Amino acid sequence: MRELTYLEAIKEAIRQVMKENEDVFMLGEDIGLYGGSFGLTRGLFEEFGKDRIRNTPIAEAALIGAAVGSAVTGMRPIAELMFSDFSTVAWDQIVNQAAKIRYQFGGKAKVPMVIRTAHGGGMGFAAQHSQSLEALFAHIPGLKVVMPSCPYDAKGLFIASVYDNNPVIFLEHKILYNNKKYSQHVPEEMYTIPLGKGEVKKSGKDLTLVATSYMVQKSLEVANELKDKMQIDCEVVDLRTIKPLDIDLVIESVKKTGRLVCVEEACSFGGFMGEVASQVAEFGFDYLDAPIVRVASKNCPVPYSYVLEQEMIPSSDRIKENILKVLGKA
Amino acid sequence: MRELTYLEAIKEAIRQVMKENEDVFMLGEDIGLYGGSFGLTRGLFEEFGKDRIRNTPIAEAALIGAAVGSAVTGMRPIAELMFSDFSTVAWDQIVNQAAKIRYQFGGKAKVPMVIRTAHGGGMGFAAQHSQSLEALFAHIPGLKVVMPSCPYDAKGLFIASVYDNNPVIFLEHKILYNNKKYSQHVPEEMYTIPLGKGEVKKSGKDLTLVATSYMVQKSLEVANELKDKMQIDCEVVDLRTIKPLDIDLVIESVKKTGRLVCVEEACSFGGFMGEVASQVAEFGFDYLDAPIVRVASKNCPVPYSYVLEQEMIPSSDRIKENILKVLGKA
Amino acid sequence: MKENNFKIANKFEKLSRDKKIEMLRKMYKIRHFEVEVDKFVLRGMIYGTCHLYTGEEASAVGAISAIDETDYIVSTHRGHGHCIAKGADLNIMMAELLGKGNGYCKGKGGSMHIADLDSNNLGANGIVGGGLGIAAGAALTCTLKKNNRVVIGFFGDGASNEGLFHEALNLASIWKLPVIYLCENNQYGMSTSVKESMNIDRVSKRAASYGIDGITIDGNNVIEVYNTVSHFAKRCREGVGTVLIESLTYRWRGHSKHDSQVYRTKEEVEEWKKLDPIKKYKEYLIENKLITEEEDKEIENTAIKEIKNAVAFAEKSEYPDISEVEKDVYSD
Amino acid sequence: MKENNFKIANKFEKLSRDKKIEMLRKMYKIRHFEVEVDKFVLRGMIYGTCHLYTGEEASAVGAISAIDETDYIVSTHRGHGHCIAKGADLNIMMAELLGKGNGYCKGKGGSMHIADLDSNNLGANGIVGGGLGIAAGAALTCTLKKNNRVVIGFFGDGASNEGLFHEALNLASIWKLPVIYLCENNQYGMSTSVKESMNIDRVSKRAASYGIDGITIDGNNVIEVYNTVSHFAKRCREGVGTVLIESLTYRWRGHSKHDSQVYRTKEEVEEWKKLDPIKKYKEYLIENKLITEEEDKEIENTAIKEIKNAVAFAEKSEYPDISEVEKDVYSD
Ligand SMILES: Cc1ncc(C[n+]2csc(CCOP(=O)(O)OP(=O)(O)O)c2C)c(N)n1
Ligand SMILES: Cc1ncc(C[n+]2csc(CCOP(=O)(O)OP(=O)(O)O)c2C)c(N)n1
Ligand SMILES: [Mg+2]
Ligand SMILES: [Mg+2]
Repeated sequence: MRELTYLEAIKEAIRQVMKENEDVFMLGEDIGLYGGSFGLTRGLFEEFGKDRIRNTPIAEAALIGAAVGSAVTGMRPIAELMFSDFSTVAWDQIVNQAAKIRYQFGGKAKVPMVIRTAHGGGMGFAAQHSQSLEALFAHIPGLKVVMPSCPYDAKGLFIASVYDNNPVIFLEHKILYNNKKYSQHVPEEMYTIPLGKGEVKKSGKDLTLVATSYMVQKSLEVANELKDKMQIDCEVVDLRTIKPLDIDLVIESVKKTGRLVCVEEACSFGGFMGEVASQVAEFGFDYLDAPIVRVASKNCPVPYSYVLEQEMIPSSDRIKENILKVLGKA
Repeated sequence: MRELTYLEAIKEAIRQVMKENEDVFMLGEDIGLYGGSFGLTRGLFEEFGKDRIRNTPIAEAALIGAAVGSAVTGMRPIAELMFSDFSTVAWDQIVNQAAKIRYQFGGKAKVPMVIRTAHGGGMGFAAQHSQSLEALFAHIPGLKVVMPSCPYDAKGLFIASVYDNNPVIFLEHKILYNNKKYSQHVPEEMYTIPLGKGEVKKSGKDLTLVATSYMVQKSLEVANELKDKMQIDCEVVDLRTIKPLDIDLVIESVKKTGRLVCVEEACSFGGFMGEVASQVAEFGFDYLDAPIVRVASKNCPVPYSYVLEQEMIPSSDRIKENILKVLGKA
Repeated sequence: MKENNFKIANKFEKLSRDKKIEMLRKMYKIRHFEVEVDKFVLRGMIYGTCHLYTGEEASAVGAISAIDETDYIVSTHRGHGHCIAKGADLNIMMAELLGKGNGYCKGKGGSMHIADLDSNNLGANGIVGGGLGIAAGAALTCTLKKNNRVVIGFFGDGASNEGLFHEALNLASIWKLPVIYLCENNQYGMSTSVKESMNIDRVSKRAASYGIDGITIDGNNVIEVYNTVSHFAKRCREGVGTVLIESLTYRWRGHSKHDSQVYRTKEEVEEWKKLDPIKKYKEYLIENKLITEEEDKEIENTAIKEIKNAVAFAEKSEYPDISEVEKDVYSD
Repeated sequence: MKENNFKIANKFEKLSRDKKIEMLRKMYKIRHFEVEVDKFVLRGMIYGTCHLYTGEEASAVGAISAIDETDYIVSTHRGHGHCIAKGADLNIMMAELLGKGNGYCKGKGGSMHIADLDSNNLGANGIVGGGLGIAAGAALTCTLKKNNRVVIGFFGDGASNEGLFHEALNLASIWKLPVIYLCENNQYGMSTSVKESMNIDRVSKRAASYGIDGITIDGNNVIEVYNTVSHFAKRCREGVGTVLIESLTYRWRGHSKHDSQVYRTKEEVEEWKKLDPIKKYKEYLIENKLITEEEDKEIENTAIKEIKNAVAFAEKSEYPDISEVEKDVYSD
């Protein structure tokens, strides 16, 4: 069975939807001949030409605005923001335009567009190229927010995102792109994974680990290790999309395990897991046998130096310690 | 004793700091002769002149950028964003510049600036002029976020914000500006209220209501009514600043009451109270006798029509119902 | 007032009498629509805020008459005029302003967000300059779908200082998008005079940054606006691409609901009122024997009646049901 | 290559020999600094990314030599050259690039964020165009404090398409701020040629939007850069206000750490390398008998030695202690 990396899976999804549907096109910086900052669009320019793989000047607000305008008038644009940190430059177009147009026009417009962008740290890109800003997107009604953790999901979620009739923020973790360790069988045919459905990536009975994106992989590693070495059996829930949020899946799991540790890469303070934890504290309170613990990045901009960056971002050790603490074994 | 409105209190604070400190100046749209969109700066232009009350073109990114640049080089700018929704247009300058400069430069720069801006709904300004975006600001390390609920606090917090050596987002609720119902004795002399300290606005023993900004006023009204009519004694905690967050005060209160209802005007999903609730669910879990409940706006853009807007924003009734529910009396 | 050396044909001349009269009719509708909105404002019935278009009628009507129904417009916070000119139903507009459930946005948008997608009006915008990229995007659809349509992107003098103005015009220029950027220079962005907000005398000079045509016209002369937009719409359809038109005009009323107008003199306002675009056009039509004085009166009265009907319609319409509040956030 | 009709005095002529040689020295330092950084890149020792300034030395050195120590600069992601020209310590810079605790940012910033506030370098920026408003703000401080200082705001050709470029230049123009906007047009924004990203041939033409001076100069000619910046710095101090200088140059290396450079030809690169700014300046100095061939070699060798020392210093420096991670977020 063929295996694809995360990057290859997304690229295949783009190629397939673009072949299938004439209304789909891409726009972004250096996505043409250059093939995108992470090489993800390499070859697409040659395949689809400059009209459908549109290189833009460095002008994020206009490029997102153009995506919105083309979406409202019948296209299905895929806009690439090179780094999710640059969404800030186009923030009004995302938050006040793309997200609100449908509602403020009384439901009479549709804005089917995808903003795909590389996010997360761990590669030494420092404060302005490493953020995990999903909590900001998730708070805005009108947006959907997708955070695939593996190649299989990435492909299915991407195709679903393109065919969704709403603005979708598709957050791709740069650590996952080319790491063969996470390569996986990805079917060649097109398939979709519905937005708003999480998945139990590993079932277990002792404690629920809920995570997103790359942190799902880290959580799985820790869960497997704890199972092997300590007979602690964690369930790992991958939210896959954080908006809509599959809180039922989380509560279902907590019902079984009684314990919840939330793992995210964003800064802890005001991070998205606050929403997950609060919903569980409200709707799953009676199932909880222990405090809900969040493991997230430290509350600072992402530092450059490897040692500091590793200290900031949740490590396997940090996840492990917190699991043991919640289980009363620390 | 003289009483001031919220707007008058902030204006007095601006006048006093500007008199006291030459490095303080203001910049913003229509803040000159016109006196600002809400009339808050009326008279200041005449008093301090066009150099220190600087009218800008409609260019939020440049105006915030200019504030950052002047702050780093020794001034203490007060930048006005007419509506907090327009922060989106300057988002990069706030999130990637103001907030990160100090850290990414290894602590060698200071960015003492205040962004003051009108936020919140309830006045029919619809989707792009009514948002409560505090959760977005609060998630960004490097920013401080202040949300005064009354004239006395507004003045003291404002002066503290100007003298703080960090970028402070000062969120003024437009409903509070001119409503005489909330007028209050405000001392004429200058005083500061430290950023990061909440206050118990009404003490009580049955349940803790934690709130921010205008929702503190609503919570107080409900608490007083419940006390009078039903002998239910709620404690009302005003966070005053959400970053830094005085979580100790909240937990202290929950220790006493065992019950927590969080009230905020922002959209519920991904709102700031998720952070408060999660911290309590983690660090105050053992004190909790009931699920933590959040009362917040519905998850939609702010609608125009009065009936819809009132339905969206937490009403006294909604707060009351949730209190009763948590107390098992509903 | 034209300052550039464009050879612009008098396409207006060739219009049918009906079409010429229709333009007057629309101008009257806009004028009297705002009269009634203003009354609502005074009666405290406009929730939130709104921005009246009074005095600028020639700009919307001239420009929009010069494009087809299938063409798009992107409007601004001061959008009533554009909306009416593009063919919106007055009843439904007025209902929206009162926040009624049968309004254009089901009461969810209000004045700053009216959109009428059926007439290809992509909507007003509460963010100054917020629609400039959207206009480029709509034009991009026209290019990609090769449907020969064009877009007018309206914006104000104030908006021309926003970053997106620069980004959008640059994008439109390099992609030769069929979008006409039409700056309604009414001399002020809220309280700030163009003299104070930019260091040049003409917004149209900014065309130099994009290698596109830039032209300043008399925005109170509906014929000049019509001819200019016709000219550039044709060029857009021929693939020449974008243009920056600056239409000089004036807003007669304050910026929004509350405005003491300390920033300008009564005299200035009176001077501009003398250049009333409706009066100018009406006189032209009478002089050229296209209508009589009586016909003019009748056209105006019909407009007034229609607006009164719209007011009655709006007033008796129902507010939306509160169950509507969380609907329309997402599309299926 | 100058195309505008400015009367720019040859202030360079009047510089002392030392100062002239100092400029060469700085250019060599920049050149060889990047040589060593490149070696680190190849050895995989630069974490994240970095952007080499090789080939553009005349721009930073010419411009910064023309202002005073007390004057400010705002730099870009391609900031090593500006930083060295403004007088940064090479050891501390190199330590930062390796993420060491004694680097300029204590290892927290890296290449894209080096700032040296002691030399009034307000720092590099990872956001393209992100510093343009900051430059205006620093200039505003100069105006408000009446300290007679000026600011150079560096940015790239690509950055000139960002909205903030427009907003900041407009603001600087109406407030007559003492800021020199210096566009280092190295022909590409990452992979995108200026020909593709704008519809005009000269970034400097954009000055027309702000009613300010705009000038295009040979950015590989350090003397021309020096004289031009001197001229406009003086005018800034006289209160005339901002200017847009476009300095034509070329980056010899790929955009950042990984770049296969498919977007340009080897020939083009070779053509530009012939215009090596250091060679040009060195030859001028020799021709004018300011230095000999040997002195030139010695200057270069000294630079090389200093850089090698910096490398050694950086390599033996310690990584920051992990307890540092949450420090420096806030100031007391
Ligand atoms: C991004 C943004 N900044 C500021 C405002 C507040 N505001 C609304 S209209 C307006 C003036 C706009 O001026 P102009 O573009 O000339 O249009 P006009 O009102 O004159 O028609 C301002 C400042 C806003 N709505 N959006
Ligand atoms: C807002 C933003 N958009 C995109 C990028 C990615 N990026 C980094 S450098 C660069 C090219 C910049 O071009 P230019 O301004 O000409 O500077 P140069 O690299 O040529 O020196 C790009 C696109 C970024 N860092 N920030
Ligand atoms: Mg205007
Ligand atoms: Mg460049």
